Amino acid sequence: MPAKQKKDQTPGMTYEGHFYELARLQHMHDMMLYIRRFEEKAGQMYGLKKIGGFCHLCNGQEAVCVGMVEAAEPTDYMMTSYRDHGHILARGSDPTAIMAELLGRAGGIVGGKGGSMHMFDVERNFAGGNGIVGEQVPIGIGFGFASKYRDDKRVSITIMGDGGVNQGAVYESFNMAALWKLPVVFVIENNQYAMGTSLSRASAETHLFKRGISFKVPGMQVDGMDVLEVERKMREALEHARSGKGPIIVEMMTYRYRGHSMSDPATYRTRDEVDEWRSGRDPIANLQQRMIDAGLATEDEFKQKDKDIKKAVGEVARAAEAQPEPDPSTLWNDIITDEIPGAYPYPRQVG
Amino acid sequence: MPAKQKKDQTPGMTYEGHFYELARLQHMHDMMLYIRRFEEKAGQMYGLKKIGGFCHLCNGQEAVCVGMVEAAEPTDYMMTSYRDHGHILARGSDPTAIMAELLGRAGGIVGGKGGSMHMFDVERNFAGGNGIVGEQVPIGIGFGFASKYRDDKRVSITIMGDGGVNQGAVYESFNMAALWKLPVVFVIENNQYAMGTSLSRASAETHLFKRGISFKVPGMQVDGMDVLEVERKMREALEHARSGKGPIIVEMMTYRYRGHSMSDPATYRTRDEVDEWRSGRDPIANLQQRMIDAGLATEDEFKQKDKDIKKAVGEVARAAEAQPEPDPSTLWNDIITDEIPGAYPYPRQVG
Amino acid sequence: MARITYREALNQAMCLEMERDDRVFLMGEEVAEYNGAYKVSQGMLEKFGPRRVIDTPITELGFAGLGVGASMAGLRPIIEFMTWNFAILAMDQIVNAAAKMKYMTAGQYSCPMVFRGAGGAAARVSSQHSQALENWFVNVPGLKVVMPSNPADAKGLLAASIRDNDTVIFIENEINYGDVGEVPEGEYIIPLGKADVKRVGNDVTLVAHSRMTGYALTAAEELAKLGIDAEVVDPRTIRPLDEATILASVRKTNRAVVIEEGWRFAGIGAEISARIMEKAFDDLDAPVIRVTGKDVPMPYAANLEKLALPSVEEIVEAARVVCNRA
Amino acid sequence: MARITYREALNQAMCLEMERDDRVFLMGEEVAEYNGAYKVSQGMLEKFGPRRVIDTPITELGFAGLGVGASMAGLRPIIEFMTWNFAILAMDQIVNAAAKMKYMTAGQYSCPMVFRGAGGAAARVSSQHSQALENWFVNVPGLKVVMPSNPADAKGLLAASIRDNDTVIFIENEINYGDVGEVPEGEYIIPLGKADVKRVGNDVTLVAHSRMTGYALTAAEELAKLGIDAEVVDPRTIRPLDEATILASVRKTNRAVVIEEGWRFAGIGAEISARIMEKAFDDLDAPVIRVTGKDVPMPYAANLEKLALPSVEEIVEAARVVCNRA
Ligand SMILES: Cc1ncc(C[n+]2csc(CCOP(=O)(O)OP(=O)(O)O)c2C)c(N)n1
Ligand SMILES: Cc1ncc(C[n+]2csc(CCOP(=O)(O)OP(=O)(O)O)c2C)c(N)n1
Ligand SMILES: [Mg+2]
Ligand SMILES: [Mg+2]
Repeated sequence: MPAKQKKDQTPGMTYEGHFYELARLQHMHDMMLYIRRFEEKAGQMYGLKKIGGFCHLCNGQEAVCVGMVEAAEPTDYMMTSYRDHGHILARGSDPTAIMAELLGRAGGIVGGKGGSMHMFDVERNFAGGNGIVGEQVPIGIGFGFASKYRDDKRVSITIMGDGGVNQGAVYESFNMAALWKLPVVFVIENNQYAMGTSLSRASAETHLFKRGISFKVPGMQVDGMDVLEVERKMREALEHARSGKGPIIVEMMTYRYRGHSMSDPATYRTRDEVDEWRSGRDPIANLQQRMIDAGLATEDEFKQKDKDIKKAVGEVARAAEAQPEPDPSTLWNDIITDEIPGAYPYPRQVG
Repeated sequence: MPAKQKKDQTPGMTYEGHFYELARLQHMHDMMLYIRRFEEKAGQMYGLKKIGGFCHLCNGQEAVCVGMVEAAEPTDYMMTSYRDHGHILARGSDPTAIMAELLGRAGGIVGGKGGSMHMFDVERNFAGGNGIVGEQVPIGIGFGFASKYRDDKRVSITIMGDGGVNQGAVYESFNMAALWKLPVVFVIENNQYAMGTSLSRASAETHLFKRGISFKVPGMQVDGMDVLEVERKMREALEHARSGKGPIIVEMMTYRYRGHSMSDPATYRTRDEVDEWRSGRDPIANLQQRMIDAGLATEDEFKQKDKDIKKAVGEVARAAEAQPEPDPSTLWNDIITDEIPGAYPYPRQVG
Repeated sequence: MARITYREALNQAMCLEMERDDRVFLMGEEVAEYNGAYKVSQGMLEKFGPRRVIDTPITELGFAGLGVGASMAGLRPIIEFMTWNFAILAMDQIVNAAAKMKYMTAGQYSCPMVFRGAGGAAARVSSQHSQALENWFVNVPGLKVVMPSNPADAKGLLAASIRDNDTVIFIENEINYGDVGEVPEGEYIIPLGKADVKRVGNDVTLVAHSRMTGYALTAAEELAKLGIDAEVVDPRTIRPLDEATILASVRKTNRAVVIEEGWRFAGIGAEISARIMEKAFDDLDAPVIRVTGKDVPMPYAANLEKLALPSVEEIVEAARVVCNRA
Repeated sequence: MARITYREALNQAMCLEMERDDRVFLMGEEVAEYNGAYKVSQGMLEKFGPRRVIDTPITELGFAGLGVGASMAGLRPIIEFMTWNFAILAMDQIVNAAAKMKYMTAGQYSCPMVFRGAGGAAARVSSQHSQALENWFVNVPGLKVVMPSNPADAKGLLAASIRDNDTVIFIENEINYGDVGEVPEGEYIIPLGKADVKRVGNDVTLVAHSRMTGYALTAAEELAKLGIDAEVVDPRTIRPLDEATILASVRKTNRAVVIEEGWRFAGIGAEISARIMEKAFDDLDAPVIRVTGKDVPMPYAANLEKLALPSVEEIVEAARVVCNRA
């Protein structure tokens, strides 16, 4: 349990032996709340058919996104699946560009080319946003390989789900990463379900942090609903990878409150189960309670903060919606870099 | 060490608590020796350019082939990689058809369509002979699935190499087999090399029987140079799988005396290393010594046997060589079963 | 006849075949408890139980291979890919194992099975979830490739595919799942390898499969207003191709437009276009024109996605060009 | 100029590029200690050390993906597939990741890398080891596909491919590895996307790539004896295709035969045949004919294998047919 404490006059609190400055706590809280409200807004816009295709929200999983980013260096690489809004927001990318992407607008973070599933931000070392389950895992070790090749101490944070962890490519990656001691932290967001399939219906070994044993990749299990635990354990994992000890697995125990995507009524779960996580273990409520207990904030302040954030998100949505659709000519951009004029199929031309 | 013994007057010997009748010992010995001589002959024919393409011999690994088959029921399914001559011979398929296949003749076991890498014998439940490393592993659990579906108690013996074991499909298969308790024995022929790559240069975890831990598939390690140990442990593994306990891994420690294929000079190994296995642990010499020690055979008898086998192999080779090439019309056979006359591309027609 | 959806028609075909043949089973991601990501297998778990309707982990290569092995052992798997995009991971089992097994074993083993699922461009799901992999499968001997364009065809062709003794690549269209049409009740089989003339006409032949058949029919109505009488031929089975029906149509109309949703370079359209010109060169009054998906990965934005796909207007325009009426 | 093998030419290109650019590395099965399964990387481990020449486990999907990630991070991977047959396992990383990355990220990331290895039919290795996967890759926007037919082209095109800022599918031919030819020494670059007229002629255009270029040249000699003067065009880069050079030749000869080793249905030959007829319909005196690999998996037996592959005789025969001299 967190205890109220001060150290060198800096306001903050100590948790499991680690001191968290107030400013950092506030940042983590605000970011989690921002993600929550942002995604709720996205959900609304989806309902209004302003967002199309698939749209996967991470409500309930915010502590994982925020705690991971908080522990990482900005130069560390990060990549995940299609459930990527929370991660890229946590990484500090422009929310308007993200919302614009969801809306398929010109100012979208990938120019309207990718939509919900394919968010990228090269400046923040966020490499997607990958729609094929498990595909980002070999790619992630590739970033780790580059880091080792250049000896620049960057770690590749390679994120997958409890469903994705069954893909064969994951084990090819575990093996190569362990064999070559690549600086990779494999994060498994275990939200207990892959679409409608519960963990135990898809995995013979349900303790996913053990999935590396057969490849000598160590693992740890983390309460993914507790942003401070995520931050702390992730820091340990990053240190392990950065120091040349090779890859490590971090299993984040978490839960998504909503269906798999917007079109999923999630009838495969009981209301009780959802409530247990939602009311008992909510990462935002938990951090708020701790901060209140530590005398670092009041309920009223959080209420005000929530209002501010909702307002900010509303403005982001309005600004994004005000953007035009991408210019039709961009259909033909960014397919290849070195175009060969006159060669067929012709760039920028039909038939 | 095997001890000379009799039981109920039946000649034979007891090894690790198991009694082996003389007739069975002779069969195992003769089959190993047959495979050795058959492959030597194949090697010669390859040198004479009568066999083309790739040709992978299993010299040194005969105990694995023979012990496995000896432990299995004839109805159990069995499939392996391209290094398949020993397995199919052990299974009892017609040597002339196998040699004819190597020579690309009409009477080849697959009509000259497959060659060395693709030996199949549906009557003996031998399902290849697969050229893509690891491909037979998901196929193997498919046979196990069919067995469970029909509840006919057949086990699928799914064989791979120490290189093949790194393929992602293997872990997808371990997981599904464990999840659904499919009757599969995964055999890993650990001959220490995948082409020129030694085990430790390709695998983070070099104890390959542990490769199932992350998927709750138990494993055991077996001296693959000892046909009696192979037989005994394989029997245990088959019993495990047959009784509904799910899959199990058997790692066979073995060694190939020759290069990976006929074109491989195998300079990546020291002569000492090869000699250590070849003279110290040869599976045929070992069984001979035991049988002699047990008073079940004499050196002269083995010499005579070797002469007989060489002669038999020579006759097989001659008979195979006497066969014609496949009829040109067979180029167009067996592509599909339900042909659609007139539809394009036309069956049996160019252009 | 009953008016049912394309999705229900597929469901009927599977249920009828599973009732008559215990060797048939359905396996894939979310096919059982979830009733299918696109609800094609609605109610099948309840009807046939977990022995025959099986949810898998997300391991396409693995369960495709499981299906190959099960078919070699005598079962009749229907392997569902949630969408064909994910089947890229399973190509090795489909192409190196299933397609070649009968040949490689000189007929000792074969793989009578159906790989099926949603193909083509879905709506607004971007480049990794919208592509036309049929262009790859049609290249491969040992496979049959079937792509129904309406509910009745969906039922009759899927039933035929399940009974067929070869490996069938059965590509449904996600956008078509909700389409309603008249579908014969009970057992209904459409033989594989037979094209269907969906509209009779005299001036130009439009060859189109899957979702594009509907586009071609709409284009034909537009063309009729311009006095151009288009014939619409739906190959239904792409491999092997009923070229006789296509060529007969072209010999009558002397002009052809080939339409496909996928990319043009070495696509199905290239084959059909080449084939028509090779075999009916002297009957043609103009070169064949292809209308295809643009040569770009599929973008997400609504306006770009629309531009990336073939349109009815483009078909009309192409038909006018080949008819010298542009 | 020096007379060296196709294999040595490839080796030179890689070595020269690795000397000038530290971002370039070579990764694949047996490329380092074994010096390459086909000895293309002979001596490279010794020259560049284990940091830059890396042996992998047998995990094609995994190390292809590793290459994709490394290229996104700014390196310049050369990923060797021992043969392209095994790349089927890696298709997802090539097609869903590498080919689409630049588009999907609106240019934020791209995958400048080369996937290379032996393609086409090798000798007597049966169906799983002898096939022409280029027919799949050429369909996909975002990829370039390069297939050299002789040692000089091998060197110049591979160097250009390594320098290229896009994902290049570089398909070598195993049978050609030992071919000897004149190759410029030192740095030598052949721009991608340019076809090469390998023989000038007036009566018929033979379009052929990779190993088939040699067949076409031999056929041209045979045809010369019959008084038919054939022009041989080698596209070298298949995607994108230098159609201008092909069309110019056809406009001169008015007749064409397209040759490819792979299967015909929706193959490269289908595209080139369709393209010629679409764009040069009125210049053609006869329909284009395709000579392709037979529509069968590759058999092992020597006589069957020979029948399965295109032959010089078939090319000669086809040229005579299009020239009305059969
Ligand atoms: C290769 C592949 N197979 C199937 C799908 C369809 N699909 C999308 S998400 C998903 C479930 C993934 O679950 P999990 O890995 O647990 O991630 P979560 O959605 O819970 O974050 C599936 C099956 C896909 N996108 N890619
Ligand atoms: C997917 C694939 N990749 C590469 C190859 C080329 N190859 C053939 S055998 C082999 C080595 C396999 O070693 P191992 O699994 O240990 O079996 P062994 O040859 O020792 O019996 C390789 C890399 C292949 N056939 N298939
Ligand atoms: Mg999940
Ligand atoms: Mg080995």
